[in-house]
Amino acid sequence: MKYIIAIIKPFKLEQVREALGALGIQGITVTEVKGHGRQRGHTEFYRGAEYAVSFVPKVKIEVAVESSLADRAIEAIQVAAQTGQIGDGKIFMLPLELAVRVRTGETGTAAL
Amino acid sequence: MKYIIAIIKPFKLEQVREALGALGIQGITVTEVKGHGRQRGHTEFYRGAEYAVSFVPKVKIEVAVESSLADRAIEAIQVAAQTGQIGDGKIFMLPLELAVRVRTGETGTAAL
Amino acid sequence: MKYIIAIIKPFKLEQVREALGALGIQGITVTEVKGHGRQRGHTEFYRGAEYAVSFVPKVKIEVAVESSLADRAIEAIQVAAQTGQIGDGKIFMLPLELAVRVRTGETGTAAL
Amino acid sequence: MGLGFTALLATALLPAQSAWAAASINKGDTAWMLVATALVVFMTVPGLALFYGGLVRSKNILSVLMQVFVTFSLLAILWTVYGYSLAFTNGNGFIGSLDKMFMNGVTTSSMAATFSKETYIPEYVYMAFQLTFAAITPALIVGAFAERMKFSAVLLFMTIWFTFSYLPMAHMVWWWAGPDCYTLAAETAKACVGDAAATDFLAKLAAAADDTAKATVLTDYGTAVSAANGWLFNKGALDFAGGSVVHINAGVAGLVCAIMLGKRVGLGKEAMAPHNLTTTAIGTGMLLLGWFGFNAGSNLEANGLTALVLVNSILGAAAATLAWSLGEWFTRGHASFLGAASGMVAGLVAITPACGWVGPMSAIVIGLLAGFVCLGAVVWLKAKIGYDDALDVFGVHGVGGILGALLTGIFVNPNWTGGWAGSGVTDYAAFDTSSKILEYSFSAQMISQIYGVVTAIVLSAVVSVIALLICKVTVGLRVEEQAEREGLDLSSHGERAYS
Amino acid sequence: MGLGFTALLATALLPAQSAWAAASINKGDTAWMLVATALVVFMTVPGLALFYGGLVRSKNILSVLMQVFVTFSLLAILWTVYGYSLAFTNGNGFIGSLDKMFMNGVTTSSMAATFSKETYIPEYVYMAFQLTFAAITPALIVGAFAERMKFSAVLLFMTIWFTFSYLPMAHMVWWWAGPDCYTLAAETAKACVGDAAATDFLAKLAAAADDTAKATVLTDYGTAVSAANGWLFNKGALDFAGGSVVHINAGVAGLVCAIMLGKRVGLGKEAMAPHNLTTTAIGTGMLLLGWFGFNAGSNLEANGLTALVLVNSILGAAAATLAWSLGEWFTRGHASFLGAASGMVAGLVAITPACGWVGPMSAIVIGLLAGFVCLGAVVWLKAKIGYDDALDVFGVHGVGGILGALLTGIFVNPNWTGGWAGSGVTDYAAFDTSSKILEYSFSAQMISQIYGVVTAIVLSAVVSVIALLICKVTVGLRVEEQAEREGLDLSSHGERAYS
Amino acid sequence: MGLGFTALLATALLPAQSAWAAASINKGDTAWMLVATALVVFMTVPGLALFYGGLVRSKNILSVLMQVFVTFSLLAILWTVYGYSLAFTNGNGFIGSLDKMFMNGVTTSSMAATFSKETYIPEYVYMAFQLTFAAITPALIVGAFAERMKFSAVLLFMTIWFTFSYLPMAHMVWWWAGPDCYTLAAETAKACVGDAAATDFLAKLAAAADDTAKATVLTDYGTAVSAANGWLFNKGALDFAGGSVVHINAGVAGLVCAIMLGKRVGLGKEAMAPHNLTTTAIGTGMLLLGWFGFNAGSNLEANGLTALVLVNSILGAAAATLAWSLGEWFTRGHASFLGAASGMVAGLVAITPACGWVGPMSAIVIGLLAGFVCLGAVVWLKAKIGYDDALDVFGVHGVGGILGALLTGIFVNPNWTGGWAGSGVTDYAAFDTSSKILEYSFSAQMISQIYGVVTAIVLSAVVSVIALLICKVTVGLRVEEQAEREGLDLSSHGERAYS
Ligand SMILES: Nc1ncnc2c1ncn2[C@@H]1O[C@H](COP(=O)(O)OP(=O)(O)O)[C@@H](O)[C@H]1O
Ligand SMILES: Nc1ncnc2c1ncn2[C@@H]1O[C@H](COP(=O)(O)OP(=O)(O)O)[C@@H](O)[C@H]1O
Ligand SMILES: Nc1ncnc2c1ncn2[C@@H]1O[C@H](COP(=O)(O)OP(=O)(O)O)[C@@H](O)[C@H]1O
Repeated sequence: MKYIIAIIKPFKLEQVREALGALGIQGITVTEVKGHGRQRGHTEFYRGAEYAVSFVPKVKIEVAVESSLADRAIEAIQVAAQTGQIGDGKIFMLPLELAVRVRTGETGTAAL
Repeated sequence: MKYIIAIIKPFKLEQVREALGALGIQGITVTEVKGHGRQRGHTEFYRGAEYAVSFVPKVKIEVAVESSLADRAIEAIQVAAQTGQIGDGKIFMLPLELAVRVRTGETGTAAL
Repeated sequence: MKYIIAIIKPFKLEQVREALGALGIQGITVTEVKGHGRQRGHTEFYRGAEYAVSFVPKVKIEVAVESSLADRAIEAIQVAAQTGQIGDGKIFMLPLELAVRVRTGETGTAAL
Repeated sequence: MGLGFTALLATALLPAQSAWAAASINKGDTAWMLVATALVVFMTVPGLALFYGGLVRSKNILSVLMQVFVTFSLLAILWTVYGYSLAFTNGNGFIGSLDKMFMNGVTTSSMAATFSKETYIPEYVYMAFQLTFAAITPALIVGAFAERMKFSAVLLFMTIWFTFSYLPMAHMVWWWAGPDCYTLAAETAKACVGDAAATDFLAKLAAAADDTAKATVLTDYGTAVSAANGWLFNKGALDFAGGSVVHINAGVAGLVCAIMLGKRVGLGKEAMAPHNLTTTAIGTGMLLLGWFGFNAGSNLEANGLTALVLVNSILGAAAATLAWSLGEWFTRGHASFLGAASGMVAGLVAITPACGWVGPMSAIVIGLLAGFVCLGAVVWLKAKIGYDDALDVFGVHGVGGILGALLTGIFVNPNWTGGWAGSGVTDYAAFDTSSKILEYSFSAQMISQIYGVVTAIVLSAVVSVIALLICKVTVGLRVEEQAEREGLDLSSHGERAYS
Repeated sequence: MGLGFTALLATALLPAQSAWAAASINKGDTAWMLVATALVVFMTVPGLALFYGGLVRSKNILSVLMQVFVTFSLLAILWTVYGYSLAFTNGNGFIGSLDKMFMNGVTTSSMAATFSKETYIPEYVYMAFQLTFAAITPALIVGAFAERMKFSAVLLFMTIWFTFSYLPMAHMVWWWAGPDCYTLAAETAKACVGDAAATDFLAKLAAAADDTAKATVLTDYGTAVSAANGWLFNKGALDFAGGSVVHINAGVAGLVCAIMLGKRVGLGKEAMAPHNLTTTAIGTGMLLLGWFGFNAGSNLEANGLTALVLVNSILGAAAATLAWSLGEWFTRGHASFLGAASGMVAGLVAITPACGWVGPMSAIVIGLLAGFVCLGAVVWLKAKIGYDDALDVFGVHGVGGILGALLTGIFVNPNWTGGWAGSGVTDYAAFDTSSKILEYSFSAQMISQIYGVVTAIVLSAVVSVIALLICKVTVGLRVEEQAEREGLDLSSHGERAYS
Repeated sequence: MGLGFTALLATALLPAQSAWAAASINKGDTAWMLVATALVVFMTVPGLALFYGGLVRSKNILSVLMQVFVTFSLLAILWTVYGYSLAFTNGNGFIGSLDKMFMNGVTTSSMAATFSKETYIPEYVYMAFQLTFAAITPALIVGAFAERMKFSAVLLFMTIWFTFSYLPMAHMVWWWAGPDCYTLAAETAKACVGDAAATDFLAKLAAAADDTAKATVLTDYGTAVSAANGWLFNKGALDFAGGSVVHINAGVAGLVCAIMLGKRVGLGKEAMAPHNLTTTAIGTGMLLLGWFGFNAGSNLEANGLTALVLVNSILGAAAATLAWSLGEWFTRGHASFLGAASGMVAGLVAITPACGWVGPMSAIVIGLLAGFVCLGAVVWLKAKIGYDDALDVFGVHGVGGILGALLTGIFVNPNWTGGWAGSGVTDYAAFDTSSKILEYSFSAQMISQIYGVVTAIVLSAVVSVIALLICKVTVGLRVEEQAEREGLDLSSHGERAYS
């Protein structure tokens, strides 16, 4: 199994979720994060103070999938999250050794 | 070493922490996340607008443990987090290659 | 490639980012988390109610780097995040199998 | 005329009555009462709602806001339809009549008496001012059953409790004939005791040979006038702005609700820290502002006494803020903001019955005591008895109200001097428009105060129990456990406060 | 004198005028109007800003706050420089003159008429009270184009719309000669119709043989006085506190803006739930408080009628809160807090034109209808037509305002009794300082009301379209899509609300 | 009588005094002053607390709220115990006496003079109004040392600074004998200069042969009356509502605190963006509302001048909002909401000393200048000097206060016309109840103003330094670095604002 982590633009979340759903992947976990990369941040002014905010709001998606689905999942995310503009984000794939469904105790791909 | 990621119901956090503590596992890191899965979300109305909220609030726990402890840790989490109802969450285990304690620079299981 | 996860004290974020930048590592993703470990929490009082808060605010940094950079990155983080006081945090390194840049579809180290 | 009928003791708010020649309205009084009324509305909507809302968990804030807003709205309508009439018309000592139902007979030119002879205000502003009291009192109870009660049960409970606990209390404590009735004169007496009796009394007065005889006539006349007054008013229970009618009444209802509903799911196990103390701070400030209208408006005029009431309200609040903070500092090592804010409210509660009767130095002492005592109630009493009064309605309003009622009996003492001097109690009985201060008796006054306190406790407790039982068998009291966990905002109201 | 000129029908706010002997100022009125003015400022800054601000997404709240604060500031200045003069001096039936530009001729001792004969208030407090109306009305429109309009376009639009839609409406509806002008007497007539005409009318009156002849003279005199009144005022359109001038006017402008700006990026696809309903609750409470100043201040005096206006405002708000909640409960299974708050505002909108003309029971009915109708407008009408009126300016203020204007025509009926009795319309024409109630005609009154409604709709729509076109060709209407996505706080104002 | 003693120049607030026959209280004035007082309380609690609270980081908001709430409470008590007496009784030119300590001699029927002859208000409302000034002024300083000062040090500093800087300033600027004392008549003179002197002056007046002789007597009498006035009052320094007593005073103390406490840990390295600008918006709106009470209440009556003060306050705020926004727009490309809100406060600060002396057009100019100048102070001055005045107490209150004080000297000019006309300065000296306007001299007036400004700066700076040194050696000034990092909410108060 694989553990896919994707960092995307926040307003793309719904589209990505649908794209994964179309592959039959229902379970995902989402976190609000801040990202730094090629996409530059911005400058904020508060009275006399000026702050260069180097971080941009992003959304992190985590999906555990069976290995065979991983490539299609990654592609689906990549297509759905793309705007072509800088800051579109990244997708990372990590090896996943075990998955357990808390409710039932099922393990492996049955747990996903 | 193993890197355990668990997605659980928010109100189960304290119980899970205690269960891990009972195994001698003190160090954990917690993130508020939103999850999508079998547990359906809900519909919200704001005047004329209706939103199907597909995400449910969850809590993500990350624990790095020595491999020998991993099974017991996972079991402890699974037992403590279980309500038997849909949406109880998942536990994932990933391989962990290195751990460092920032304060001392210690590495490996000593750092956990 | 390696996936580095570091839990640090919030006010050290800027220093860590600069230290990584000095190594040429631009891309990082940051999450606000709560940690539990050796560093004890605190007690809060709200009128008659007393709560032992066992969690301490931390910041989680995620950086994907090519394997050759990993050691230097970890060291840079460790040095920059250190205060010498309890609660300085941890650095974890996980194997990373694939990285994709959403904007271009590039993969591998080119995507970082 | 040392007439001993404490029945005349001015309590606080008072009623409408038909006008007579010398009666006049001063636009300065009207302006003040319009403002005071507006401020008490603001105290509830959004003041109280925010004060409470900040203290619950973020998943329940909208339910609290909703309960307060809708309770206010519901009671404003009920007050207009029948509440005002039942509270503020002649009936018996316990409840009024339905004569003014649907605002029957109330017009833009009808007048309500104040505490000064020949001084009136427009009846509509009196009705509106009283409306705000009738609306905030039940809303106070919301804090006790917060985070778990069914919305339909809330509305049903409010309706029953308002009708059977609030209206009788208001009538018993505040309904009286007004000061001009106690002037035995041709123009006024007829309206107050009827034509025949008036002619009779006037003849007797004319026939009275000496001062003692005259005093006897006046006493008899006063008794006749007082016959239709509220029972507690006649008992001489002092309650300037609503210590018993509002705070003890609501506080006891809160205690009963907390006990009968049971504890919130997870209490003691999960953290239930206030989700937003800034919101509570906003609410506290609004309560403070509104309370000035509440207390100083209760004088019904804009004069030097109104100014003293304002001063006392500020001082009571300030002293209790300091006391609660000090109390926490000593017992826990920290003075918390929530403590300071709670102290401010406790001080305002305790000064409410006293504010028009005591000097400013006494107000400071009342505030200090309120801060320490309510802190004790909330920390130790609650823990000891073990009820889940979520937002401490009983600990602050109940306990603070009782404390204030008793201290009023002490500090009203007119024999003290300087900033400590109490006002004493006015004796309005005269055959000209004069009035004077009655002699002060500590034991008599304390007994009167205890009458007020005990009546409020018993009535409110009994009505609350019955109302909750009715809710239980009809719509049910609590939401499902699952709904409570999810939060009432989503489960009862289909929305979330924060996105 | 059954003089049939409905022109005399008192509408709501009214003008400054030079004083004469019997004219007097009561400090109680002044005190009340100072407060009322302060409260209406508070209603806008920060009340309205917060009400709206809580409803947008967190990335746009500062832009909403900014638009309201700066609109208020801009219009306060414009009002002082030329607005007051154009609205409240003699000109023609549609607009006034520039005589009082830069506050020329206004001093601390100049006076403004009220609705009662011989009763005046300081002109500066009248000017300030009206300033607050002129400032809040354009600010209401902000809700319609929220989250997407360029800041420079907002300011340009406001300036044009205020000048060409608000000022004429205020003049047409509210400008009149004042009650004393309708007393045909030596002291007053000269100031009202000029020396020659006054002498002439007085001679004719003296020569009039019988009552019919006298009535004819008075009618002619009244017509002469009314010549300079606002056009809609003379039509007899009743609008006590600004249903047409403020709410329909702003509501229609909002609709036009919503349509011409187009939908927000992502509407229907992304969730656009309110980011902080607690903020909206704070705003709602402040709107309620401010509205008391708005409505009850519109009586310009502190008397029994002012008190009734206050009561009606509370009841209209309360009834609509309940109605909207009930409506949601029945149609969706949940009563939401946002619904309750929206109902409260809708009730206040609908009671605005009616509040000084109707009885309290009628106010309840108006509120109930407003709750149901505006809920319908916001849920069904908006969905059907498909415009993106982001915060429902049209659904609440436009629809509520029209409903209120029409219901005013019904409930003003003075022939009903008890709590239902309307005030009828005052006829000020007399040769002493008396005045009386005109006979009520349903159809005539409704036609008058429709005149008011239609004029507001047409004028506001036309001016809005032109103003937006001007903005479009000069500074541009909308921000870039990228800027809209990022949020206006950052892209237009360089800051974020929450860190 | 062109009596040249500028000592008579009415400054702003004024004192209690024993009443005489023609003295009367108008309930309209009382109503207004009750409201004004309530509004200034609201301005501090919670207004100022929220304005500041939103600007700090979320880990420190409760500490700011706490400091403001407790400072207010502490000073309300101290004011009642000894402050009022030291500020507003006869003593010398620099401080009063302890005669009214513990509210000794103050009753519900004692009266305080206004600026109009024979016009009084209840002394308690005057005392309460002044209490609010005494409580908000120290609270303003909280913004300067926010996020790092020890709570115990805050309380100690406040007590010392209030006693030795605020009370003398209030006495020096505002204490005077009241207008009736300047009428040389039998009823008043005895109370003002003592029996013997009064008899003497009256005899001399009777003996005076011609107008010149009479004028000499009146001048001498005036000098005798003024002997006990405040030193700056006698210097003729104009300060209508507290530019020097409140704003310069607090602003300078803030600067000293900022410098002596040193910078916050992490300043310049970590982002210290305001954690919640919505909270600041709420606070801004409350400050605006409260300021109406503050400025317009300072007239002590409800009349046409009060209305002008209200208008000027609105315009000063509005103009400065626009100016600060424009300034940012030009210099940075964005107009920020925080800028608009800061401008609003700066405009209110600058209009404070001027609001009762200048015309509305002048108020606009003062506001515009305040917006630009304070923006400059906050952006450039602060950066240049390099102190960490966390929330810009000096940049806004200090600089705005000085600017306002100087501009008052210019715009008070009574020789201008229309909306620009200043009021000039009233000369109360007469042997009837008349009074007139003194001739205007630019240089003389500016020198008076500079006296006021410099005195406030020097006194406040010296007292602040000493008070801080005392705190340093007793309880210590700053919290530990670790505690500062963790946030004062947790480390000093044991709680968190948001869960
Ligand atoms: N090496 C990395 N490790 C972890 N997160 C990264 C890395 N590089 C980029 N990111 C995340 O991806 C986001 C987008 O990356 P960025 O370089 O701005 O644009 P792009 O994806 O178009 O190259 C960043 O904001 C950051 O959250
Ligand atoms: N494949 C997955 N990858 C990542 N997170 C998942 C996955 N499946 C489920 N989750 C997380 O677990 C939560 C619970 O899953 P759900 O399917 O609703 O119920 P259950 O665990 O009872 O089957 C989800 O809300 C989501 O956060
Ligand atoms: N085994 C672990 N797994 C995951 N996170 C951990 C683990 N141990 C510690 N942490 C994280 O690191 C933080 C610091 O650890 P702590 O034990 O308090 O101090 P130190 O790093 O100085 O030993 C914790 O708050 C927690 O967030």
